[in-house]
Amino acid sequence: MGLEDLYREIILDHYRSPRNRGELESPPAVRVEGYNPLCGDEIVVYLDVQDGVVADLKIGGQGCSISQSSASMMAAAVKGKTVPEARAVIRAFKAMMSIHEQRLDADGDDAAEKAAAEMAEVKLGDLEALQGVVRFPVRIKCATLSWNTLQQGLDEAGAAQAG
Amino acid sequence: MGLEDLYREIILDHYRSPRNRGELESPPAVRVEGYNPLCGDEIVVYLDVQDGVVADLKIGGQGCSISQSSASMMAAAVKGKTVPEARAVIRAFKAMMSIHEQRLDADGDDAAEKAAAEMAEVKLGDLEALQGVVRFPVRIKCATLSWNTLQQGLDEAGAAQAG
Amino acid sequence: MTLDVARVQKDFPILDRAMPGGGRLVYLDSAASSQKPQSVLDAMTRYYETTHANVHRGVYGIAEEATRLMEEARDKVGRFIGAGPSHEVIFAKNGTECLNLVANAWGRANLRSGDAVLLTEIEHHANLVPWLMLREQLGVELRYIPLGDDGHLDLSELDRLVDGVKLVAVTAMSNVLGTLTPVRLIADTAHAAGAVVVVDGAQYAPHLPTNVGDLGADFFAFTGHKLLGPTGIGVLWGKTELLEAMPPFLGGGEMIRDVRLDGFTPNELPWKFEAGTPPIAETVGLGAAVDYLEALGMDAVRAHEVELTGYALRTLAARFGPDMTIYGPTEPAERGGVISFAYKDIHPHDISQVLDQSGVCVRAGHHCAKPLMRRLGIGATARASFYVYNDESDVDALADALDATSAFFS
Amino acid sequence: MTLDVARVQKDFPILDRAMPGGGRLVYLDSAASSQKPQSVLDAMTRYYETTHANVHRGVYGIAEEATRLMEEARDKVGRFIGAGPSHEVIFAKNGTECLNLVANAWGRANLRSGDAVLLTEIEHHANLVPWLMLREQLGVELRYIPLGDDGHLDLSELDRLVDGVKLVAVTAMSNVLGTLTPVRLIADTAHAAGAVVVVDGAQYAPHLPTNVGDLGADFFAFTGHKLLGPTGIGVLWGKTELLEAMPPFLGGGEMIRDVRLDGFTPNELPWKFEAGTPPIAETVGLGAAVDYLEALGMDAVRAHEVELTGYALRTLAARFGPDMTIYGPTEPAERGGVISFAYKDIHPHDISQVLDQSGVCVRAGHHCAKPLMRRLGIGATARASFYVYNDESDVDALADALDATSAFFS
Ligand SMILES: Cc1ncc(COP(=O)(O)O)c(C=O)c1O
Ligand SMILES: Cc1ncc(COP(=O)(O)O)c(C=O)c1O
Repeated sequence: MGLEDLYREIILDHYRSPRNRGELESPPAVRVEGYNPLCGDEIVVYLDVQDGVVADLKIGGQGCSISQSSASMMAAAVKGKTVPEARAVIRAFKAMMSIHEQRLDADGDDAAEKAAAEMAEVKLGDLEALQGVVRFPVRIKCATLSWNTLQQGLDEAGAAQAG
Repeated sequence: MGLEDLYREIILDHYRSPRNRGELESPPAVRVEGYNPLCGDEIVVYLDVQDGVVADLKIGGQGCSISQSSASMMAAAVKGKTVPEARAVIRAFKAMMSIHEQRLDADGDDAAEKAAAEMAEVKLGDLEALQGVVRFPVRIKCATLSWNTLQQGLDEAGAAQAG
Repeated sequence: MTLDVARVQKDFPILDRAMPGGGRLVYLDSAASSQKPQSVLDAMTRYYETTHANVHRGVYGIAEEATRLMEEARDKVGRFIGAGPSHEVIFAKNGTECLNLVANAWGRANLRSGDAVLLTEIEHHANLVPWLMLREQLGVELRYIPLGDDGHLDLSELDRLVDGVKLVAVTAMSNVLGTLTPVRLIADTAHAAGAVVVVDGAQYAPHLPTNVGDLGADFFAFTGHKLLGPTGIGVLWGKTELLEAMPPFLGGGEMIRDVRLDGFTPNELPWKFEAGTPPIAETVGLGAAVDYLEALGMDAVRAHEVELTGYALRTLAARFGPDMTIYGPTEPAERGGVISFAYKDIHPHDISQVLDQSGVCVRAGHHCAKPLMRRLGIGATARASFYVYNDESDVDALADALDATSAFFS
Repeated sequence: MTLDVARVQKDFPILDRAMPGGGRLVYLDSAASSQKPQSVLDAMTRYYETTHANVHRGVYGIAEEATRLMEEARDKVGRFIGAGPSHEVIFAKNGTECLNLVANAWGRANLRSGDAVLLTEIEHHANLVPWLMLREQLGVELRYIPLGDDGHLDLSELDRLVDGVKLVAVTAMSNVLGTLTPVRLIADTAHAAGAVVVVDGAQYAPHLPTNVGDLGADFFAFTGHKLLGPTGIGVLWGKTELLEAMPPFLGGGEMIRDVRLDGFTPNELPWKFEAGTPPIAETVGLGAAVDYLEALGMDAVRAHEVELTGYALRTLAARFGPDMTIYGPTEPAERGGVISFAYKDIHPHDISQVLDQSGVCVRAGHHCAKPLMRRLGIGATARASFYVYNDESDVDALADALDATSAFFS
């Protein structure tokens, strides 16, 4: 289980040169904060949803190479996608990460099947570089932090639109 | 450490035929309850102090051979004594019992000396049969239950007189 | 599957210890605390010798491994009691803390002055005092399901008692009488009345196959040291919705998501209720205890205890007849392996003292159930209780030692 | 007396474990939790293999022996911190529970809405969240002694801050900066203002000779697992008058004198605050840990750590110069053996991950002190911390591994 499995080149690249860093004015953009209570990493996702499309998205906060590169790749992956498409990417990514975490759920087998099905739905592309994180369980929460935050952002954007 | 050290003949005798069992009307008598939280033993001491003398004293409640015989011997030992004399007997008895308990206090040496001095003050007579209890630490609280209750009773009787 | 007790006994090192009198240890106090098999001791020692580090926060290898061991233990314990997701399993220091957690966190959030809580007359102090404290602090009303003269709870007034109560807390098995209570029936009645159901499983989980769902519990508490596990570990299971809606109990590290100088945000389940460094080695030990019991099979454990309890009830009746009063239900199938008794007019304390001379360990006292003692009109009982390592020879040793006791005091 | 570290290392079995990379374990995370010497593990195993029974209630031999072992541990622990009577020593599950006990039992009895409590900016969450919870529940006002830029508390406004406060709670040593706080000075000022003083000694008691009287504490809390002891045990010392005047905290067995269906009477000290079956084996283990430390001599322990910390500060400065920022006081004599640092722009999490490849264990994160992190303007630090089994070769291993980390990320 070498470090190279964790720190793939593309991850280090996104860490060194994060994409879509910055802020959006909020409102109109939705601003959501995420914390990793274990290590103190903080992510801020600024989300501009227009006509059901993720029109713009910026990332703030600070954290380790895994959380930062995951956020950067996430931004690249969902920007311009429709909300349902973005949600499908989130599901697929979290399914990839859950292959280890599901141990914590009682229904391990069901969960594994469900995860496989959700991953099949979407092409994760570059994001697959983060698959190695699964072998370092403590770091999974680093990788999923921005995704959980985005999910919350989409919920809030939906609620804002509905309300 | 045989059982004979604990259950001396005189103890079993007081257990089988307890002295001064009963109740006194309260008021005028002082009525005090004592519990041993560990085993559930309960002692009720009825105390009639007149002109600084323990004019009468009765014992109620239920408990094991050690607590009952100790109460019975106590009653015999202090009835008719002046309050200061009764307090001296209490001190001497508790000193005899504390030879084990003092371990719990930080200043073990001082306590041992103090205990020896207090025991020298008074002749305990029959009560010395209870000395064997010291080797059975869990039972010490059985032996001291009635004495602590009596002490509280003397305090209350004193307060009632003063007030 | 039946229990091979002779083989089981070999797994418990303490049973080999030399006794002052030269005899063997006849340990009949498992209702107070059980002994531990070698595998539990080994799991803890191995943990300390190879893996110890603080959990949940460390990135490095042994910290990750320690975290994994602890969370695996949580999974195991959850499966053992038929729990759903593992985040419903909360570790505390003992069963008592678990019940205090519910009384405090659920109670303070949901109970107001005048609200009623229903308990029973046979509860252990651990399931009484936390509610008595709420009575003092919040002014809640406490009601009690009474004990019938047959050693079972008297449910004749249950509908009236449950009417309007917000919470029902009941033991699944009495630590004094051995009585198995009709938890499911009480839970269904309580739920129909809109109440939340807390089950004290301290005596139940170690001895019977346990499924929190089948019992109808909303909360279920038990303690490791009575279940072949180490001291210093208790388990609270609770339903996700209830746990999520509760405020935290103790505050500190692990249980927070964020802390500012003017406030804090709690962590997610289960950590929200696990403040500070948890009893890590103890969870590992408890996991090994659960493994051990599952290898024996909880059905076999229960069957063995029913059989042994039957033997004990018969033997004691045959040998001591009217000289002995045994409290609790008379049918072994309706009770656990806990036998509280009175013998002649010898005080339980004295019985226990004299039995000790023969290496026979029984408990004497109120067994942390003073209201039950008052209900029975006694101050104390002597209590012999069984577990997987006890057999008929232990019952015989008890009976022989009781003869000696009687001889001593007559 | 100086520490023979090579001999000490032989007492810690985990230091012999095989590491994945083939190297040795370089454990630099004792501020999170210390490793355990063989004598502590043996004491607990021996306890379980020969003596286990529930304490305080049993008449029979092994129960009496278990009680004696536990109460002896209480005496030892009391002497170790210079306490007076042993009934002032209360066992809990960890340091966090101890601080919650004070906040709850003392706090609820003595604090009202608007009353002020003084803390510091450098507290561990264990000494923050319980007070933040009281703020929410009772409406108390929290004030904070700020951190100066020299890594010490800034006491320039102490007189103003302390004015009118009811309680001051302060750590004796920061788990992030290593800062030794002027506890006595703060305590004297607090007492002059009529406040009660709570000292969080979790990082202090394991590393410096401790005397609660000299510190001026009214309450002193620490935790076993950082002091060579097992998990699952914490210690609260408090003054008799204060403890007696407090209501109980958790309710259940052991902590009562009597229980009725309509109320209860608490037990005497220390049991009043020890509800349920205590962590028995853990107290025995903690007693053995105290024996081990006293055999080394706490003066020698402290001297060794000052020396090693000095070596570390010099080595890291010499090898990494401006690439490394070390937080906290610069003088080894003014701090404990805890070195929090930033290195280049590599995130602490990544540092810890890469160091792990060389068997070097350091912690990364906010160390349960988020307000302090915000004060320092950072999210996390990497932290190396020392104890009796560490020596200069561990510092060198850390420095070498940091070189490798830098190479990896550049
Ligand atoms: C029925 C019952 N409930 C609760 C408890 C409390 O368990 P603990 O002492 O481990 O907190 C006990 C055992 O003492 C018990 O028998
Ligand atoms: C300064 C300080 N206080 C309190 C604690 C809490 O100790 P525990 O986690 O054992 O409850 C710790 C350690 O985590 C600490 O470093």
